[in-house]
Amino acid sequence: MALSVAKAISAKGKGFKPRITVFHCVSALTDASVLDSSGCDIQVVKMPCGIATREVFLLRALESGADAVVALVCPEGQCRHLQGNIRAAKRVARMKKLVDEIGLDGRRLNLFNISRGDAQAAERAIKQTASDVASLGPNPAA
Amino acid sequence: MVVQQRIHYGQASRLPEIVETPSRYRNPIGKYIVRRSSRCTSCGRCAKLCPYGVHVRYEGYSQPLRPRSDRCIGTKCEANKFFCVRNCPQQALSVGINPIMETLGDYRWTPEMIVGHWYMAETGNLPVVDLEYSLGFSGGGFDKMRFRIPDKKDYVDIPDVEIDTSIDLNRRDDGRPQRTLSLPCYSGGMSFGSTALSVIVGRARAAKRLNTLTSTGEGGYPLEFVPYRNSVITQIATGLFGVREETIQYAPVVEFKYAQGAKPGLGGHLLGDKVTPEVARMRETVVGSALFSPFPFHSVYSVEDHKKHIDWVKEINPLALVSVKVSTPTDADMVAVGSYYAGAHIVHFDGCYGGTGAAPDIAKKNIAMPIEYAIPKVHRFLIAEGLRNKVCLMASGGVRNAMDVAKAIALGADGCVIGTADLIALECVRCANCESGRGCPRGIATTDPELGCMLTEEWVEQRLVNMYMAWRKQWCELLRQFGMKSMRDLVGRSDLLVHLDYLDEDERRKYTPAPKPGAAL
Amino acid sequence: MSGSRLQQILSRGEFAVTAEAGPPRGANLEAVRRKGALLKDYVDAVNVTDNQTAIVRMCSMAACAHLHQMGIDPVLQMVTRDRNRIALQSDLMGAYSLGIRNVLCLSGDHQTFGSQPDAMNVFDIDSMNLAHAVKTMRDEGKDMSGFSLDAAPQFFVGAAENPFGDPFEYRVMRLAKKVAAGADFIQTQCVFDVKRFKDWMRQAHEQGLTEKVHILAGITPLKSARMAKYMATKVPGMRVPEQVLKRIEGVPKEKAAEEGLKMCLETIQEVRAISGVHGIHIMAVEWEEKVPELVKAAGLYPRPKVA
Amino acid sequence: MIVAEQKPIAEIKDIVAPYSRLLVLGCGTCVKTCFAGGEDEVATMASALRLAFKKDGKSIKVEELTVERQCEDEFIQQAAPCVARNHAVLSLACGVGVQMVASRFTRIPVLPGVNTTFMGQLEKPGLFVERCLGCGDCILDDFAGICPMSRCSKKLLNGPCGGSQNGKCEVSPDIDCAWQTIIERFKAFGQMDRLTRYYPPRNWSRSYAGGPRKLVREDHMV
Amino acid sequence: MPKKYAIHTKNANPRFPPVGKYATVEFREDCAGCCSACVKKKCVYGIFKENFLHWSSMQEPEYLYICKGCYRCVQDCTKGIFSMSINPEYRALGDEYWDPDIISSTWAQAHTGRIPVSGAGYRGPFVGQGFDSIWTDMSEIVRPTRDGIHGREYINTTVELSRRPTRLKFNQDMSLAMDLPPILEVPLPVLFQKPEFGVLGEGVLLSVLKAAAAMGSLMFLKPEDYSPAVAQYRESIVPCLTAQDYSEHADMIRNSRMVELAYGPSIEREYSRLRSIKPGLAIAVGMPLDAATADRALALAQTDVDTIHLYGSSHGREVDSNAPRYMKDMIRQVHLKLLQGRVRDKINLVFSGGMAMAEHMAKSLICGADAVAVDVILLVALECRLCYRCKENKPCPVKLEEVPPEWGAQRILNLVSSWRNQLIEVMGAFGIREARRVRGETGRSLWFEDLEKENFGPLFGIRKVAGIG
Repeated sequence: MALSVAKAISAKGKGFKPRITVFHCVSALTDASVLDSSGCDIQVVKMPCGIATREVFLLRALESGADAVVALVCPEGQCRHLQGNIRAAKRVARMKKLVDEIGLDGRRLNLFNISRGDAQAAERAIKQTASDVASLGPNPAA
Repeated sequence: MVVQQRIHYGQASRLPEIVETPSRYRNPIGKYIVRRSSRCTSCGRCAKLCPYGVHVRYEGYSQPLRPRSDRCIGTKCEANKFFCVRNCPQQALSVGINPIMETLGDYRWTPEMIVGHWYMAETGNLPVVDLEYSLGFSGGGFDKMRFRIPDKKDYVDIPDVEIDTSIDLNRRDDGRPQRTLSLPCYSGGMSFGSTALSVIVGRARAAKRLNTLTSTGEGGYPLEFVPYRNSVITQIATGLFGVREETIQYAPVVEFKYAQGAKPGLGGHLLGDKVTPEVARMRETVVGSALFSPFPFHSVYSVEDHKKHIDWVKEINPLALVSVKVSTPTDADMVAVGSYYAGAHIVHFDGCYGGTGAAPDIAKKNIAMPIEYAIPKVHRFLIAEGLRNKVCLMASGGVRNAMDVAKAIALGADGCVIGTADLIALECVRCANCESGRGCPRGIATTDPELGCMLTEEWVEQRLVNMYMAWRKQWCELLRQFGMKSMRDLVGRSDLLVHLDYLDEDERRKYTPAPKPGAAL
Repeated sequence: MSGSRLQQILSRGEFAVTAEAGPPRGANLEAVRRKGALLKDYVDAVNVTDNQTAIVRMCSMAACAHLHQMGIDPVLQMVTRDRNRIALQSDLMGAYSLGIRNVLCLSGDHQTFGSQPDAMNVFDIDSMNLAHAVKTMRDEGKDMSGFSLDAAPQFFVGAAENPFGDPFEYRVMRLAKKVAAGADFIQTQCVFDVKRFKDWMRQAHEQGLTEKVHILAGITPLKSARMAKYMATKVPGMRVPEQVLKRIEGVPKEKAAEEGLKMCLETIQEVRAISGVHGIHIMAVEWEEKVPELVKAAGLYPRPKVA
Repeated sequence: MIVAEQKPIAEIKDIVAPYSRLLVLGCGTCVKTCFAGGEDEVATMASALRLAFKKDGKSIKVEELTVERQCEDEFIQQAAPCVARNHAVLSLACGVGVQMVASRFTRIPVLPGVNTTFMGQLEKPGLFVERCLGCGDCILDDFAGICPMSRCSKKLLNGPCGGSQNGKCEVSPDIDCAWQTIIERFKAFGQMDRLTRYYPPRNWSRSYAGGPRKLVREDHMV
Repeated sequence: MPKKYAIHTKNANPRFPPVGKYATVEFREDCAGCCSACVKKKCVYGIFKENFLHWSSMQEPEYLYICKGCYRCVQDCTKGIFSMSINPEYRALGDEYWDPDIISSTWAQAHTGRIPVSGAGYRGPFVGQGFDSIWTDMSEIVRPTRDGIHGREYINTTVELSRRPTRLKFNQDMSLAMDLPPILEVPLPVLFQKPEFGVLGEGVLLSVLKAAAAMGSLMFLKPEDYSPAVAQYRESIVPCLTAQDYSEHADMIRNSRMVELAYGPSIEREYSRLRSIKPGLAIAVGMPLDAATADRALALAQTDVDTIHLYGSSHGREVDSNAPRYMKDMIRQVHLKLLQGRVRDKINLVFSGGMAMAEHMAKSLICGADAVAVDVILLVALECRLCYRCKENKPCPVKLEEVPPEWGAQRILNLVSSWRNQLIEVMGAFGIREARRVRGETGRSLWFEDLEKENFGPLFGIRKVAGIG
């Protein structure tokens, strides 16, 4: 515990580059390369629909070292599978709570609705997450 | 054996009965999806409103069933008063294009064409859902051809039963019986071994009811065919599997298969997995060992050799007609003439792009010429040789739907031989996995004891009857538009066809553009 | 402190004698009074059973109240089988108001052994929970929900313990748990197997439990060989050694009762000698008339006076 | 179906804390249907535990496995090799499954990861409701197919209490008054006269009140 | 007849889960958990079982490599919780030329060594660009007058890379009156060269060389890639040198059977000096495939160079052009030029660039090539996904830098074996037993433009759409 806190503090000091895993529906974000300029270490997982955001994927992403996980799905009413994005949102919410409960801070897990190809919204989502993570420090379970 | 009568639907006004034959699967795939959310309070309003049966609620059952999305006519229903999405008091319903359409089908058999044919096979009618079931994405051939916009004056308003869609198979005037089919098409060979017994027997039963034919393929002649033998062509292929004196004597038509469009120059290949004890018995071979049909006929190296074969068959069965099935080489026209002189009644050209149980991809893609080129080529040459009226020209290999058949006929064929469409009617999804392991996961192209029991002969028969009856409706409407009463009048009427690539821009705009993959999504 | 006579006797370090009296299967007040009169001067307190063996009888609280009126210190037996925590707590308060000062917390025999096996049981809480609840009421003035009571009942809390049940290694652990939960005194199951009882007492002593709780050894006079046999085979958790059975079977039938009392007296003497045993609890099942005789014979009469 | 819900992760963390090699064992039947212990939940649980311990700098090896049913030997057996290489099993099955696994693997602690809640039905997606107590003596025929044992808060057998209002139970407006439903159904069948019958006290001896139950089928014992 | 040539194939399992075409989309919240009836358990291909095992890797959470898209799970699920999608990762594979289907099919060939076989007819467009506008005429069987090959008899795929004397001279005593230079043959018309990009560590190079050695083929390699480990395969290496630097690599030349010189002015002057280093050395000249190629080739054919190696672009096109022509047209142009110059038999032509499928090889031969050289496809055989991340110095998702040569060589052998078997299928159907005879055999092919003109022209008039439309 003490070790991870120390890690977090030292990292905060030294402009740490957050590692963010982005799960995105290909209908929401068509080209993930727009996120390259965010200054974060981005790992992208393309999904055919927001509903492919399985709960365990979010956790596995944290396990494999992500400091934050972001799901980008279509706005409500625009899902190709009609309810995929709504369900994704609920899954993320549930996992946020779980992540909170295990003490990792649910703010590491976020879902954003992005209109098709709205790259700027996607960038904003990443920036917001990045700034959240900056205050949280690196994933202590990484 | 008696000389067969000339009967066809134009004269005998009785068409085979259409019986609704639903999908074997719980969840039929349609163009649209409808979802009900947990906001639903089971009020049952949608079930009362929907005239298409998307929302079903059993009498006395307190909940509507899961929506039958395949019946939904889609977002265009918005214009209707009964549009369920708007009428739901809880806003619990949503409708959209089914994204699964993107995964289904391919350039040639598009998702809408597949779904449309499922619908026809189920109902015997043309789909009410907006589906483009006559044109594919292939970007050439039939998919670029259209029938000319007809002159409204030409329309003849006569009922379907009065329209003649029949063809004659014997045009040689050689004393052999006439055989008139009620439809301008018959079913292509699918062998016992490659395809489930229930499928091939079901096809024979459908052929009998439709007064047309099906073919044994090269897998032998199962006894189950005997009751329908008047509708079953015996195929003689290089493997000679199951070819015996009596199976030739059973047949109204005997077909020499020199080549198959999808794999010409390559013998048939049945993988070991599919050689079950039944198949082995039928083909007189060993269980579990792969079977290659040799190529070519080792006794045929010349037109003279070929004639010898035909004479032999004619001797064994004096009433049989003879068909010669070949692929479409550069010199297809010469082959046709050669076949005629050797004594064939039917010359059957199988173009590339046709279906097959299994073939190397390199062969399927590159083989010979598409049937769209071969038909006018052969038709023209036969006319020049003065032989066009002496031979029945059948086309196959990529003839997918009723309009393809009509186009092929307008290009110069007398009729078409249909394979893949039959399987689509039986809910084939074209996963192309016919050959591997246990074979078809849908239970069609398999002899696996478990998978092969997924469908019954009755179901197969009725689905096929339904589909062909739906096709006939399309043909009848087409003929009426051009003021024709018989399919025979359409033969060689290529003047009624246009090809989009040969039109000027403004002219082209008048016709349905070639659909593009994923356009709906 | 409570007005419990039993408590005063025990806290003075005197050897206590209690006896059990079953209420009648009916509303007969006279039956209660008769038993009370029988026992009044010979014992320090009288336990009134609570629908013992799940046979419906007059309620223990009412019977206790009648005995109290007669000047007897009653021990209210209370089982968790029939009442949930709400009823139990409310009954405790009522009992106290009626002058009852001792309560023995029990789980109770399962209803299948009784006259109405179809009944639903409650077992909302167990005897340990009950002892703890009574103690909390007394020491903290709160009910189980934590509500501060207006005048909390000040009970002397008892619990039962069976040194003869299995697994034997657990019996002392269980005693310790009960003591920790709040038991001030323990009345044990009938002692026939003195050796086993001694062993148990030794372990209790080793763990310092005898310092914390008053242990009253359960004593039952055997009336007949049949009763001995019944005790040995039918009563769960009871242990009747072979030689005891042989001894009572060895005398003629008409002499059996006499022999039983003799054996009983021997047992009393033996347990009195065990350090940590602070009294005896006589369970003369429907044979209460013999209690005075027994007490006298054991040299425990007269009973000490209390203020 | 037996309905269960996952225990809070904090509680599970405490339960499994002493062990450094853990098998999270799922059950592919009831608890899968109620999203408490199928493959997906096993994966999520395992992942969450790894994260939770890693965060605290503690290393724990968590293995995942889901068998078809934890209440049948045939399926439990499949888990044997996997159980053998772990120090404890966190079973996400119902109480029956946990105990069955525990009874089969005598030398390894088997810990519960879910709270077994009730026997119920899936009313609609995401809503599970209790429908049966397993009382051992079914009387649904007398109550129009509605169980007053499991659905009336007071287990009343002789008609609704006075607390029912607008068809809802006095305990909570979320609970339908079972008696209202019973009455409506009888009305629909035209059997209102059945409601007038005095119903005697239940025989609870066949339910859990009679002690742990056993069903013996002599014809299946040789 | 020469000893029957065979490439030994053996399953070489992928090191990383291959990107599958389909992804299941699952509305798990609606799951009825119907147990034994669950479609997940009934999947004929076991995709759900397999898929679960793969969850530990976050790279591809939902790969369905083995899913064949039979829709049984979609259609049979009691609750209808399944839908399918094309895996977006699959869609993103490669580019418009190296499309996902090519990559996926190559992986399967490199994995198993089996030729791609499927049912249900051809699924692609009517016609395509470049090679896709040629159909081969595999209808030998229906024209029995030609020299058929009978059954599955031996088909020779050997081609030569060295110059053949056009005629022999004899002395009076009938002994040979000339020196016969050694003939350099490769047992199949496929050579290897180093791709232009990719994680090209020693593992990759050794894999290719090991495969080349095992099958008797050659690899074109620049001297900078020479290392002691590489050098053990010197027999299989064609050093690519220039007129300026070859003298520095005399050792290399002595160890090689053929050397390639980069095209340059007056290059023919260097041949004799080269051959003086190693007599009998076969010489190839490498040059880009551009507008000037045909003329240069004609000129070179007059010299005593053995082979011309023509480098097209990695997308199978002409280089250095604003409107690059397709490989098929380029090959045809060079071939016809040499034919017209009556020198076609004097020289061998090897074409490279964008050779992605077995049919490209076969069609190149038909158009007039003697052999082809492959590059990018070798990486694909080693699981490369053509994500081009390496061009940006990002880590390779399939760790090409760690390819074990043993495994890599087997993958390549499997792929080449599959290509060869496909060539044999095609040649069998052509009725041609010698790969050399396929060269320029356009009679065994049908060309889109010709077919349209010949068959549709009389019906529809003049095509208004340029190209394939």
